[in-house]
Amino acid sequence: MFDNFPLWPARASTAAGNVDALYIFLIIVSGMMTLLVFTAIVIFAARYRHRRGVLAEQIEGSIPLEITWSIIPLGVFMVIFVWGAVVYFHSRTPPRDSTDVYVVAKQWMWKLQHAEGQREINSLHIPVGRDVRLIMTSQDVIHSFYVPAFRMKQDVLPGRYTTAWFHATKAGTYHLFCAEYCGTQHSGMIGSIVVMEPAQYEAWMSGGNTGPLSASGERIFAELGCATCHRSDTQGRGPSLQGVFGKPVQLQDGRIVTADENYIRESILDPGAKIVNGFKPVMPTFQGLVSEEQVNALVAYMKSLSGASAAKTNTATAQPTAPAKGNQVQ
Amino acid sequence: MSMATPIVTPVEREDYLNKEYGVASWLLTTDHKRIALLYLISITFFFFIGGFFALLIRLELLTPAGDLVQADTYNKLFTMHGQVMVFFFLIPSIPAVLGNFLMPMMIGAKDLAFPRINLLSWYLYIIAGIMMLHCILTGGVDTGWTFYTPFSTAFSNTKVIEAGLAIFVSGFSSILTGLNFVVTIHRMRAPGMTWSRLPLFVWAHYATSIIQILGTPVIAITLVLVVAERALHLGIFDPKLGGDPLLFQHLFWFYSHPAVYIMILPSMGVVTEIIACFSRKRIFGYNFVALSSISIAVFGFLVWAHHMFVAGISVYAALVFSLLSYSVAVPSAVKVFNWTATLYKGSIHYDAPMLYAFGFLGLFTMGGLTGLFLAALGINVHVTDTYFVVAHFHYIMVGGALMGYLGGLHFWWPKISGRLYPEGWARLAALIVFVGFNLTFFPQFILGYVGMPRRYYQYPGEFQVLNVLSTAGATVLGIGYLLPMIYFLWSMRYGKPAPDNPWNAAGLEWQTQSPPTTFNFEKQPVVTWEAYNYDEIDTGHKQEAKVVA
Amino acid sequence: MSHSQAAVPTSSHDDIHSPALLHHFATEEQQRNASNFGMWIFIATEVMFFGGLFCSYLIYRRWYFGDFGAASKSIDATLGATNTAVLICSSLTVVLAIWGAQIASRKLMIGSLILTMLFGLAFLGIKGKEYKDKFEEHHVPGASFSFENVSIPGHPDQYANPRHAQIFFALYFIMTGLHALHMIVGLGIFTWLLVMAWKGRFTPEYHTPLEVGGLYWHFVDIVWIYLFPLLYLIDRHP
Amino acid sequence: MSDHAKSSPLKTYFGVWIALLVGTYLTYAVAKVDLGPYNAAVALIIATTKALLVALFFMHLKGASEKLLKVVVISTIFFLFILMALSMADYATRGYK
Repeated sequence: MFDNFPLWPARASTAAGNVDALYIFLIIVSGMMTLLVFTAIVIFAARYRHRRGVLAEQIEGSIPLEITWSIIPLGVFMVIFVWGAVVYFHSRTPPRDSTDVYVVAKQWMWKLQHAEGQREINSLHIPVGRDVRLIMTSQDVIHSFYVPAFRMKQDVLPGRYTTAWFHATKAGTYHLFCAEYCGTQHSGMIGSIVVMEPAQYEAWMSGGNTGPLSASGERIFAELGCATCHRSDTQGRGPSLQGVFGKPVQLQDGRIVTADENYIRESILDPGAKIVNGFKPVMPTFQGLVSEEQVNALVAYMKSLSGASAAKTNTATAQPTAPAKGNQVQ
Repeated sequence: MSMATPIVTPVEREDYLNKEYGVASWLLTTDHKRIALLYLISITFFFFIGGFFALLIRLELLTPAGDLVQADTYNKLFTMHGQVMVFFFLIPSIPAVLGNFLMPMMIGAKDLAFPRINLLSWYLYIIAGIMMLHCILTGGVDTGWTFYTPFSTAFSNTKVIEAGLAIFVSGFSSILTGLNFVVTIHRMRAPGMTWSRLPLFVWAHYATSIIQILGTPVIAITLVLVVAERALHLGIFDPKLGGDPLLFQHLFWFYSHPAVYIMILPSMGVVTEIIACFSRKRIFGYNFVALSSISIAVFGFLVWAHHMFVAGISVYAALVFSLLSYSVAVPSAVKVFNWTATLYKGSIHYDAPMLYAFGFLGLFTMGGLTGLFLAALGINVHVTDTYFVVAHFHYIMVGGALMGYLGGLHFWWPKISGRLYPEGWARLAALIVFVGFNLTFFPQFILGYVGMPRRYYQYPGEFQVLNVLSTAGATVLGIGYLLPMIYFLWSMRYGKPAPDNPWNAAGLEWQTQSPPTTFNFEKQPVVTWEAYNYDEIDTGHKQEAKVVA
Repeated sequence: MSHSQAAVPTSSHDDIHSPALLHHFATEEQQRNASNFGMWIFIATEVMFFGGLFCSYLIYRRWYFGDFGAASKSIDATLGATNTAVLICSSLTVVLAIWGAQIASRKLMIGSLILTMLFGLAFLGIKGKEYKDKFEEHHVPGASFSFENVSIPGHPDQYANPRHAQIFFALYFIMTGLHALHMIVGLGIFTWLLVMAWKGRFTPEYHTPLEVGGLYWHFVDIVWIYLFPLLYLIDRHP
Repeated sequence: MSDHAKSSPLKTYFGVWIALLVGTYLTYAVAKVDLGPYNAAVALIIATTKALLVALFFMHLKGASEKLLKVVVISTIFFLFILMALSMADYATRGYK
């Protein structure tokens, strides 16, 4: 491959192969359609060019033909749709027990924090062969987390979490781009994804860690006095948060919602929006009092209360390509 | 008039151009043909402004580093390139110039139903244009033509409100044109001009008008909300205040996706006329071509969120919109097949308009097929917001719409100006545009799949070769666009006088003099023939049309 | 859209056309039809214009139902209901004016036109009172907006989120404001119609401007018919 | 243009007017009764009835000689419906809110 004339992006995730396969299929299909139409045009244009004395033959049209060339493309399109939908559905459904990385985008930098505690700016170190899930939010405008080598892109919105995941397959350094126009230094909001072999990753992880994110979350939880109401028994003024994450919650108005990252985030910043059944709307809002990073830490803490990180550690160690790592490193 | 006027000079026929002279006779005219010329001049002006921005963008991208202009300037350049080209050139281009000029003649009417509203449309356009120019000259705007919130409402420190209001006003120009066309097509057809005898150009404009009438008001209210949000911080699109930025995107694309069909449908209409004329044939499958225009307009409203697959909409919504997106692809494909089939057993001439039509077929086919890539969810995630998208929509909006516009301008130039353009130069220009276009935009497909995001002021070095190719193509393309302007102007003075029907074309517009008189026809035409009766024109009698099975 | 016949009739009595017939129309019938149809198309545009707002309203109302209820309750529904009645009366006088033209009753036509405009002015007056109240209560979105400690209907112990209430008021002011703007434009049109009627331009044969202006007025009325329950009557029950 | 040959429409006009006023009062009164989720439905049904009355009788949609105007009205409502329904296809299925 030419260094400054690439024709194909690096393929470094499990999703990349799926996307490329569909892409190649589409190139073949549309190449055939183009060939068909262009050949017909060229042949007709040459064969039926104007000759003196030869008149055009008037043809009204043909309903069978019209139906044929409506139905066949439609059939092809449906194949493309289904294939595309399968690829998309796969890329939008994060596997259970992935490693979490929290991403905060701002004009014009990426701030990333591993659940294990490592902080990074404009670069992300991850090991080969592990499912990594990104939990992303923005401090200002809409950004988009784009890694061409992973064929992965997800807009990062202010005021809520969006998530994405990937499973890197090849060690190397890949581009991270902001793909949603975000102002002056949009094109400078780039970084690198460093995919490392598990052993190197271990080494990298052990350097300069400040403890897991959930631990900082626990500290913030205590500092803000959350525990006075959200007690671990059921006697508090607020619901107990033990084991809540990932579970359905019955709300006062009868709805049942899943306690996911967005739910916890909303409950911190806009507590009145969803009142848990049987509790009073007495919690004050923490909007403006906590930073996006602190909210992330609280979410991570909430998850740890549900044993999410423990489960993660187990599967992480269970995976053949990703030997022992995780919490014991910290 | 002096008695001494020599009688030997041929008596000049009165037409819409020489009937009256003077600025007032133009600026206060209600003649649809003069208004069309006013539009022609004003949109050409904006085309070259937008083109100038494009040139600067391409020059900046010649090198990976940001070295020609400042980052902020670059952001303003692509924003204003988009806004000027979309709202001040492409959307009014064919409807307001060719449609305005030809549609009343094609249906045998003296004018549009509301001539004064037609003039009002032009004035609204001019007011909007002046607002846009003022916005550009006093600092410009840097939000991207898409105005995405909350960047546009809370973060950009450029003239968002001015640009928004300019586009708001231009929207009403577009709405009134559409309204005028629909009423005209329904109410002003000549006796005998039934729906099945309408030229497909008119059908295409009818479909376009539906979008203008029903889509444009939604962008208008959306821009009102953006302006209000920016001025007063209401919170409607601001997540900090409880709003949803995706609501803006929904409302924006509800119009802005169908808006692509405002650009391409009239172009399809033009190409249909040209292919029929230069193949000397009735269009293959007239009913299906007419119906496909309407279905594109209707289905075009069902697909907008395919611009938002990675924006944060639900997976289910993405599936629905992806599925619906293919509903537009079918009628588009049907059109291409019918045009191709029309060539079959034709008697094909290769005059410049036909070359543009061939160019259109090629570029639109490629633009349409790459649309399939973007509608496929799995691929969309990778290529959206990259140069792949940029290449795709330029193939449709520039390759498609602009090829059609230029082809139509050549085809009807004898009717509009009463002069013939130089054929040799015109063929050369068509070739240059086609080659330049592909050189500019084909590399961008590769660039996009490799991963270069759009709206990047500086980029990693590995993308340079493809960008250089693209810039080189843009230079060629620029020459291709300058040429017609030069020889059209030249022909107005030096071109040979055009006969009334230089192409022996069917259609009522060719049965009046060139240029036409103010009320188009000497007396009310009565239509007794089918559309595209090239058999009668070429042989003097009706040929029994075959139905192939 | 299945007309087999073309739109322009073949009649050629150009010599006897009335002064109101514009040159490019063949007959008065064609001109009248074109104007009427044009107004209907314009109404279609207007529907989509307000449609964008109704869509935004729908989404936020679903998200912030309680806050919307609390905000809605702070508006005087009686004023809103009165205004609805006023507009309905004005719609009646519009059709009466057209009827007056049709039976050549100058008195009925002009009287009804004046009444219509009076109703229109009354509507704007009441609207003004409503806006004034909102202004004094600091319910106008912006820097001085305040909606503290207002209970959500049905949940006396829970306060509405002021930011969400602000979205309601933003929509309220934009929707009713644009509606009021349409009323003002309507009053302008009716002033012109009144002048024309006064000059005796309308006859039983020709009163197209009255019909077209009337269509516009009725449409503005219909918009209000929806705005009233949607903005004033969210969760009103005790 | 032969309206004056028809019988006087005044009866219809006043009938519709009364119906509209009654409808307005009904909307206002029903809003004060707790019908749970049906409050909004009832309010919208009454509003739509009133809008139909105005369109059919005051705007003469009922007497319109051709179908064209009805086609315009129905297609406009259809596209308005598309705008709302397809937006809701996203909003109603989002995990978020």
